[in-house]
Amino acid sequence: MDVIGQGVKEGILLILSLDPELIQVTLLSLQVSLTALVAAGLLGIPAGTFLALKNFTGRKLILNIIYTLMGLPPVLAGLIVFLVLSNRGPLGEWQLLFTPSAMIIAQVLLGFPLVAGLSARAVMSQRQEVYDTAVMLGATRTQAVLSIIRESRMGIIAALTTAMGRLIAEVGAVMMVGGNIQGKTRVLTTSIVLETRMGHDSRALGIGIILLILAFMIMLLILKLEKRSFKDDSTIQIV
Amino acid sequence: MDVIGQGVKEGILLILSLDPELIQVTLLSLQVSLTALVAAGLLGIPAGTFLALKNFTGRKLILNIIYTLMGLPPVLAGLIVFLVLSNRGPLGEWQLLFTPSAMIIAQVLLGFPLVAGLSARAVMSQRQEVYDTAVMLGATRTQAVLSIIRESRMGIIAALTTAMGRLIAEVGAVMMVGGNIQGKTRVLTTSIVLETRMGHDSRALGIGIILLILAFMIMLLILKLEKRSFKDDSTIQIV
Amino acid sequence: QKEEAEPQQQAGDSVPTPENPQLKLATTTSTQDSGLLDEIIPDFEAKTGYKAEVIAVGSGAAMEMGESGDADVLLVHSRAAEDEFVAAGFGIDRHDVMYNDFLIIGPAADPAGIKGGDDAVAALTQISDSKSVFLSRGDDSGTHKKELSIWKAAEIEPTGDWYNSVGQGMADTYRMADEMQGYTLIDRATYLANKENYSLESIVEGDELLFNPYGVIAVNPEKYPNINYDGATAFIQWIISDETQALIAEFGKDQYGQSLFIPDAK
Amino acid sequence: MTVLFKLFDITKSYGERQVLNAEHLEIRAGNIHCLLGPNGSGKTTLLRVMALLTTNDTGDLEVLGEQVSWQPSQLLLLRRQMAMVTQSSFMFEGSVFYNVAYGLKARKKPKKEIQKRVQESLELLGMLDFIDAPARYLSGGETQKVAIARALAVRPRVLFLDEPTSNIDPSSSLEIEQYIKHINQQYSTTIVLITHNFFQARRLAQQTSMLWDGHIIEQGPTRDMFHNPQDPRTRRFIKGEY
Amino acid sequence: MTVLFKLFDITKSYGERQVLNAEHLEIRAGNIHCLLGPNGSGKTTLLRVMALLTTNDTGDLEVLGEQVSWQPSQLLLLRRQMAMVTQSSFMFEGSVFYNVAYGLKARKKPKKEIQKRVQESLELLGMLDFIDAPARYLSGGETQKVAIARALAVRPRVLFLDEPTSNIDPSSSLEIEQYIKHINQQYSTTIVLITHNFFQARRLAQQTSMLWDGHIIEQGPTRDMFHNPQDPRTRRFIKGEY
Ligand SMILES: Nc1ncnc2c1ncn2[C@@H]1O[C@H](COP(=O)(O)OP(=O)(O)OP(=O)(O)O)[C@@H](O)[C@H]1O
Ligand SMILES: Nc1ncnc2c1ncn2[C@@H]1O[C@H](COP(=O)(O)OP(=O)(O)OP(=O)(O)O)[C@@H](O)[C@H]1O
Ligand SMILES: [Mg+2]
Ligand SMILES: [Mg+2]
Repeated sequence: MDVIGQGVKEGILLILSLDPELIQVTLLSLQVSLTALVAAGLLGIPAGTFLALKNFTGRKLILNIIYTLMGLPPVLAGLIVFLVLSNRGPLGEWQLLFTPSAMIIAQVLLGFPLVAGLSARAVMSQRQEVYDTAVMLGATRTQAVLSIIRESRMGIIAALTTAMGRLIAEVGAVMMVGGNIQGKTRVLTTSIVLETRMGHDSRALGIGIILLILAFMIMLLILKLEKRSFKDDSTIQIV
Repeated sequence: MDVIGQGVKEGILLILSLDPELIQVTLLSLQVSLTALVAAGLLGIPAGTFLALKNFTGRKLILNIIYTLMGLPPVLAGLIVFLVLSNRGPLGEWQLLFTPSAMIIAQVLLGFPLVAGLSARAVMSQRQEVYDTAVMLGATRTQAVLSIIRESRMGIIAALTTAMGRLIAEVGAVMMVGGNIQGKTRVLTTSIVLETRMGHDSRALGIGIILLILAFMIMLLILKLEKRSFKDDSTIQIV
Repeated sequence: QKEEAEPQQQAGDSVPTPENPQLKLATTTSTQDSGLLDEIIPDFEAKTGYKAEVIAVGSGAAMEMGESGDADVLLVHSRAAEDEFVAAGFGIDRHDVMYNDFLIIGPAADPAGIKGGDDAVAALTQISDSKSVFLSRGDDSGTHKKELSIWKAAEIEPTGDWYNSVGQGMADTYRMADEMQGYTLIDRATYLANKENYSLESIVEGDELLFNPYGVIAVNPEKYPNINYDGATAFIQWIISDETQALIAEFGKDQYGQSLFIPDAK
Repeated sequence: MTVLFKLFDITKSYGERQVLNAEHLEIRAGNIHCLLGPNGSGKTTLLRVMALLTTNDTGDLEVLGEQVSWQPSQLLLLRRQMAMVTQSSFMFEGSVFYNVAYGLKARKKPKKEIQKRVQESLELLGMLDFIDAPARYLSGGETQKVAIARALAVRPRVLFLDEPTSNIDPSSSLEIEQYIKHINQQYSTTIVLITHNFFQARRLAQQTSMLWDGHIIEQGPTRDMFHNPQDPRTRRFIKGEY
Repeated sequence: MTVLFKLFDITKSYGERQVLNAEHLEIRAGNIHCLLGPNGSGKTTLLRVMALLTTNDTGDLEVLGEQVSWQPSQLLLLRRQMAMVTQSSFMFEGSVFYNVAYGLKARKKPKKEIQKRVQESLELLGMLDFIDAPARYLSGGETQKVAIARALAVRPRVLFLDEPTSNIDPSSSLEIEQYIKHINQQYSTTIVLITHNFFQARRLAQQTSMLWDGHIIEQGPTRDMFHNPQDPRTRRFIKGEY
């Protein structure tokens, strides 16, 4: 059990040491996951909104598939991207395998269903009056839909923080398509796996703590951005 | 690329073969993830609701920590549970390591923050009038809070489907605390990893497809249960 | 694998029923990924009545599990660390079980020009000199330690863009090497099990430096009361028995035309 | 006559702004008591304080003979004797039946009785045809009628009505007024009514309090208030519609 | 006089139930046209069809001289000439300013002009003090006033008012009526008004249509309708309040 205490200590020491390799690994983690998050957000929020609002045959099915893909196993996502980007795969010429780009692609594949599915649910819980009020004030369809998204912010921010958590913590896919190459595609999560495999539990915990601190900071950033646009932060009062 | 086609084929063959080992692995996957999901739901929905509704110092901090823990890396969760359940750990006597119970514990650790965080957000987007109407009709506090949860169903179902997806697809934690023991703790995701390690890509894909079908069915079940209680399924009409 | 489901029936009532039939075996991924354990464990269970729970991790992690008492018996390949483990009192009854060997594999084009050699040190030196892509397990595993010892013998500190430390298991590293068309050090079992899928070829083999002995160790029951020492002993006795050794010698012959492991229990 | 609500120096502020400062108010049992006042004068806030939905910042509050302690058990006990129709009625997701049955279910009434009372209440409001309709699709007036039925179904001792007929057509409105009078006389239900309809106030209320900027500037029997208002602000306010 | 809305045999059903069946209705430019009728008679539905918020099931709809094609571009063009105050006003999350500026921002007006017009509109409704308040915390009447200001800010050619003063106190109500009259006369804004307040209808509307169960059972000049209703149902309905 003292391994945990030692892990916390090791984490602090690791941070203080400013180990250049660790810094590089951390920055790569950030770069990969944030890029994937932004991409998943830019694709997922509109897609989710579209699916929530547009009536067409097959809509239900697509929604259910998206919900299901929220449970896409990272290894499977990794395997699929691997096969596509492999030398023998259709996009083999791009030579993306074992690069950060491949990791980003795999993570977008994982993050997109999360953002789209959760955004769809958030938008679906809105009422008709939002749209009506917007268009009657002269909003274009796009403006009105943006207003619906704005009113759904609670759920959409939840979608983003959830996806952020998933991506920054994810290892199966980045391991497979990134390859955990030291100095090139090694990120925090793959480092943790490597350290546990080597039996360095406290170091693994230490890196894990760094990762959680990072996740915490990104989360605060997202919430800060939210608060800057939405000052009202009231919740139900239980009297 | 034909590996993917072959994977689909293999998946179908695997299902048709009714291989007793695969059935056992599938049932264990179901058992572990569903038990963990139910536990995470039973703990997470009340916890999230509490955090959304109760004002106390430290509430914001706890919420932020929960949001952060949505990004708990499975390997890290696995490592922590491993250390706690290890012979040297505080609960070593229970002899739970490498059993399905250990896997469930680790998955609850992963699922709880997801359910709690997303439920909290869903509840926070509700208005005061829900509570007021409920208590003025004579509801006890508990009944009123249950009504708030009921009105938040869109977000709470989203929380459950998200957690379900996460848990059924998760491999890092179950691998570490379960040990992927054949006939005892091997589940679908750890099988996928093992198959890819043995170079059986198409078999890995096949198992992945089984897993996705499973996730799809659970998801339909959750949505069906939702629909049984909430017939109204209207969304905004875009005219 | 069919017999495995019904060992009791097969052996009739001659199967002993041990007090604590659950035996945790921590081993390296290579014994599992090669299929060896799947092949021979049913025999163990049928003969002794124990149920072997195989946990496949790296040698390092396996010994870590032994140290914390989370496994009862270890089947690993990391000779120096094994001796240390025994010396520290964590393990007892260490026995040699078998060995396999490593090869250096690489692309058919062979940019380092080392094909057909049997001198591992020279081969790595040339790979380094030609800056050909090389993949290292980089995970403190037995294979990784073996690789480092060869670099040491060659008096080279491998660094640079061509040297990729991937921190993954053998099969994953093989897969990556194939994609990157690089060289890597691999154990014969993993190589043979996967070579159908990939294009890399055997480049260097047969150097004595490349031999890889496996040992079996019981975890010291004095450290933790709940260690299944009886089971560990049964396992050790079984695996070094002549019949099992013969089984090991047979394993792989029908599929690959050669055995993957050479038994060497004394 | 028993006094059901006693308020002394009750204040309530949001941020900097004090929106309520009720120096003295008593609501007597069995009365219909009307709260008048311009928009934003604090009528709804006052009602919410009396209904124990909002805590007051300062002052003494006595409800149904008890000093309010804000303990959940006390709140439940007191609230179970009240019901409210809010200014914009919130409907739970579900059918009209679900909504009207809500308070009865909360009180764990037997199924049969719930069925009976829901039907009765809806019948009275002329909304029985809508019993199975989804409550959220009702028209404005229909929603308000269901909200009234929902409050009546629990047979409260005190009924708070916050502009209960603002969206209801005049003839239904008159019927509802009849019914309010009826339960007031028959069951001596105490009623606190907010309305902007002076006719309604005069038809129903025995007592009236006039709010202005959070203060109760005048109160007394409704007749006197309308015939002979003391405060110039009241006079001007009442002239508005005349 | 130009006819801005022409409806022939417009029907609308929800499920089995036909809630609107308007055989013939014309709204003339520059008029204030009142829709009367009991709760659930289809007034709001009719308004929503005219405002192009709901498609009709059958019938011919001509709006501002154009046959409605329900093409987004046409809808935008037509709706940009209208504004609406709905029965229960929805406020966007944000300040009162954000809400009143919404329509102007959608029209990409310059910042200065937005500022000016928002202030003017709020001033008119006596809500300037609330410009920075969160819109969702307003009282019932205040919300309605902001909703009116928000609709006026875009200076519509047609203004739909669905019980716009139901929660507003009588004197503010009168002021707002004055203002409605004023923009009707000054800018010849056409106004379609739903109200349950017969006084208001008589004070404001030149034309009135009476709805009953989705049908328009009577229409004509407001005076005639109130003094000499033809349909017995209208007569009974109007008697309700008298
Ligand atoms: N949660 C809140 N935060 C800030 N201000 C509030 C809040 N609730 C109410 N107010 C303000 O308090 C004042 C009184 O509100 P209240 O709802 O009691 O008015 P009212 O008399 O019921 O008015 P109306 O006739 O318009 O319903 C209003 O000016 C309103 O803006
Ligand atoms: N989305 C809907 N689904 C089903 N029924 C609806 C829907 N919208 C309205 N209705 C029904 O249509 C009828 C007419 O509604 P509408 O809102 O037009 O009435 P209204 O004349 O405006 O009444 P009020 O005076 O109460 O506002 C009502 O009985 C209502 O229940
Ligand atoms: Mg009010
Ligand atoms: Mg209406």
